[in-house]
Amino acid sequence: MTKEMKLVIAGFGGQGVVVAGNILARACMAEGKNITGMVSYGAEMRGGTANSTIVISDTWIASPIVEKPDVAIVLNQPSLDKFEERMAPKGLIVINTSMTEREVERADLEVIKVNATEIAHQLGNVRVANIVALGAFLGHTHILEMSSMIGAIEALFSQKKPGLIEINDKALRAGAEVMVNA
Amino acid sequence: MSATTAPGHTETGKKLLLKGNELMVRAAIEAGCRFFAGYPITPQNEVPEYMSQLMPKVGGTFVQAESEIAAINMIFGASAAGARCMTSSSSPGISLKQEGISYIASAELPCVIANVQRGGPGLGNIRASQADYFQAVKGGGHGDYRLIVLAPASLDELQDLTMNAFDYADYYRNPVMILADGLLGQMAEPVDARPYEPILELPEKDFVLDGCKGREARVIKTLFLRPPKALVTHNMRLQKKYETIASELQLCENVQTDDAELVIAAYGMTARIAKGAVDMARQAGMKVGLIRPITLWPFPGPAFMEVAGTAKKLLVVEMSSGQFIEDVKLATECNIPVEFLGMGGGWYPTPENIFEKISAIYDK
Amino acid sequence: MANIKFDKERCKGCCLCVAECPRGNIRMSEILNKTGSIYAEVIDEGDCNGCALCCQMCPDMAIEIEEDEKQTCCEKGSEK
Amino acid sequence: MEFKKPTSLLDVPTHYCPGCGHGIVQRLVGEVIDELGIREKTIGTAPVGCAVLLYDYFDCDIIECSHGRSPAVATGIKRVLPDRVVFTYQGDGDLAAIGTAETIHVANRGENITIIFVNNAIYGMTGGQMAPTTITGQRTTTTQEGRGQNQEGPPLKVCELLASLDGVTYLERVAVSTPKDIMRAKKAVKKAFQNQIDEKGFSLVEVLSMCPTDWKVSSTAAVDFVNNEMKEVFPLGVFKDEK
Repeated sequence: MTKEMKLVIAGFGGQGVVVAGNILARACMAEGKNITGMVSYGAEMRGGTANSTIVISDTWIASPIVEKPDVAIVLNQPSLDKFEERMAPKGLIVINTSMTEREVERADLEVIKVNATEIAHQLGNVRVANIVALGAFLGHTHILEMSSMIGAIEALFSQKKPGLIEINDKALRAGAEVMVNA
Repeated sequence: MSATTAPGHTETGKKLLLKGNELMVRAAIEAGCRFFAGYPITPQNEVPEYMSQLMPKVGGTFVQAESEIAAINMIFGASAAGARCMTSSSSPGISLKQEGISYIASAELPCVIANVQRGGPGLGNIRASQADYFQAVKGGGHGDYRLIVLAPASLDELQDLTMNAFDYADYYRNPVMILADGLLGQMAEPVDARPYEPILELPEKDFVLDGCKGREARVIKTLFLRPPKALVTHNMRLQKKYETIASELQLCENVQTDDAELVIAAYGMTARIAKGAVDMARQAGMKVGLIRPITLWPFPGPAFMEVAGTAKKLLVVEMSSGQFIEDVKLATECNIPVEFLGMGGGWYPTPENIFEKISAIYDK
Repeated sequence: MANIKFDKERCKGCCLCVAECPRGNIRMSEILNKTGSIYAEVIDEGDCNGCALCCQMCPDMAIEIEEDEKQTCCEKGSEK
Repeated sequence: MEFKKPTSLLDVPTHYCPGCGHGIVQRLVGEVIDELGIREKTIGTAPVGCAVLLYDYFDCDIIECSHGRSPAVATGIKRVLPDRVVFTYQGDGDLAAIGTAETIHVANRGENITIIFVNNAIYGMTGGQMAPTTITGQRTTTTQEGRGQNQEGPPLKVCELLASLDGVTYLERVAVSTPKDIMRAKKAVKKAFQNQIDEKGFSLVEVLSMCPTDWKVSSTAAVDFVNNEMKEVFPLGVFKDEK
């Protein structure tokens, strides 16, 4: 892993970008990495683009702000439009092809395509598309152990929504599978 | 008053991943805060929200006040009644609280006030800002009073300073402001949850209004009409207290200032971001350091004077248009050139911005 | 007869007691007290029945009635 | 019968003008505190206005509040010390103008406190300007032609306003312009304190009172003004009494 990775997860409010960011941050924390996390919404609480930004580093982090992401996980078209141009050179972009209408235009970006919403639908809950996309990202980069992610999922859902642990686990693995098979 | 000052009862020893606003709540409750009144305003909304969840669990009181003005006055009452108490807001809300803060300062009641600053003037925006510096350290309300102003630069420090704030408030019988900003309030990073330990030997609260059973009736007031010099006497005593605080409580961090030719002066989150620029400059072979006041009032003047004696130049960076720089110039008595990188309210610098400025002025 | 006491130094001279006395038994002084005010005084102590309407009305608590064992309580006061 | 100054009041003359009703209202509060035996557990709030020096007259714990904020301060005290008796003593500017929000919300929260609201239809301390309760046609230094000529609106009726709030337990309007009214006022004040002791919730007693100085009339004419003019606009009576 590079010294510092600036990452954004973006989508419609309601697509679970905050939860995805939270799980990723907790998994990093479990592996002893330094992280900072922030969440920002559009002016409207629903329907706009929401994004969760995370800085992951092996050393201390100066700023939690992600202006030029190294990694973007975009779950819908407005987020692709917003973040593609802002990305750092040679960044990695994961796009949810189920909810985006065009190809990535920048030639320098590494692109991972995953039909996350369709996969989530097949698993039985479209709302886990966020975790499918996260799985695809991890299946490609291997920056974290799967067990750390699963631990984070369990920690997050065990108290209030234990019923969601299984489907999130499945979604994570399904996303990672896409990359293995790609 | 054991019911209102008993500390603790939050989980300690765990690694937490909380937003700054939430961590502040946890730290306050851990430190024995048992009364909170506030009003929602972005970007500090997590404070009242989390308070409303945690307070009932420790037998404390959470009140969502009808206004910022009411909230600060509820604090006035709760403090007079002996509780460790706190209110929080963001810039426009703090403006509304100024009246009450002035009264609390004059009445010498302990309390903690958090300002998670956003952009202004007016409604401004909801991003981070440091534009309430003057308001916090020079007194935004009427009269000659001082707040102890603490400026944390990380969540770890936010946890410590929130706990310490209650001790400073009780020890000096003075309101303490935690001057945070939207970035610090909204960001999350891992923090070891630590238990509260008092850092000062705290005095008896002999001012508390709890009914005059077995003692003379007490009065808490801020109007001094008689005799004619009563107010002067009161104010001179306050000033003497402020002098004591100024001599006892100056906190400052120096980062690589010993050999630095250029020293950045910044506080709060800006200082943290500037530290990234210091690293970049050092890697580029430039001798750059950072001086960061942790108490904005009292301002750590001697520490700045020392740096002014060794460095060639200062660079002030602030998320405002030139407020903090005035104290830097006063503290260094203009003995050293001071460059400036300011951001008008509501936007933040990056390590790259600051590095760029360093590169531009380093050899000039 | 009631044991009525006027504290002339507390009196500010508002005259409300004069207007209230059902027996017309209170008058204002012709000289001033230490605060420079005319003050209320009873005309005929023997004629006061202790109804305390003046006490009720006095904003300055300048009129008191001391317990008199011979006097039976007269809660409602006015009796003409 | 015996008539003595209450012991919960300090034995000192007040600074109020001749014929001012504050002295009567304070006496009633003092008598009630004596009779309920609560002096040592009572915390009062002093307002901004003529009654700001309340702590010079009451021999119990008092906190002086900024203008209009007494209900908020009282909330803070009462929530921290629920077994103490907390009362606010406020004038019409304090309670019904600058402190309107605090008044409405303390009532709506049903805070278990007692409010003594002295309505004399004018700003006394500042020299006779219009109050929110100044009656229509009344001349003040800021309504020289009489209230209502310049879009001041009609007087604010606090009891009627608060009666619509479900959080309120007890509201009564009384006066101190006749001995009979004063004795009735005492009963209301006592009930408002007893309600708090019994944890029944929010009680407010509005007291119509005289301000001869700023009304620019004699003390007796001031009494007539309350009896003939104010009672017309502000009818006496119980506006709410939740059991």
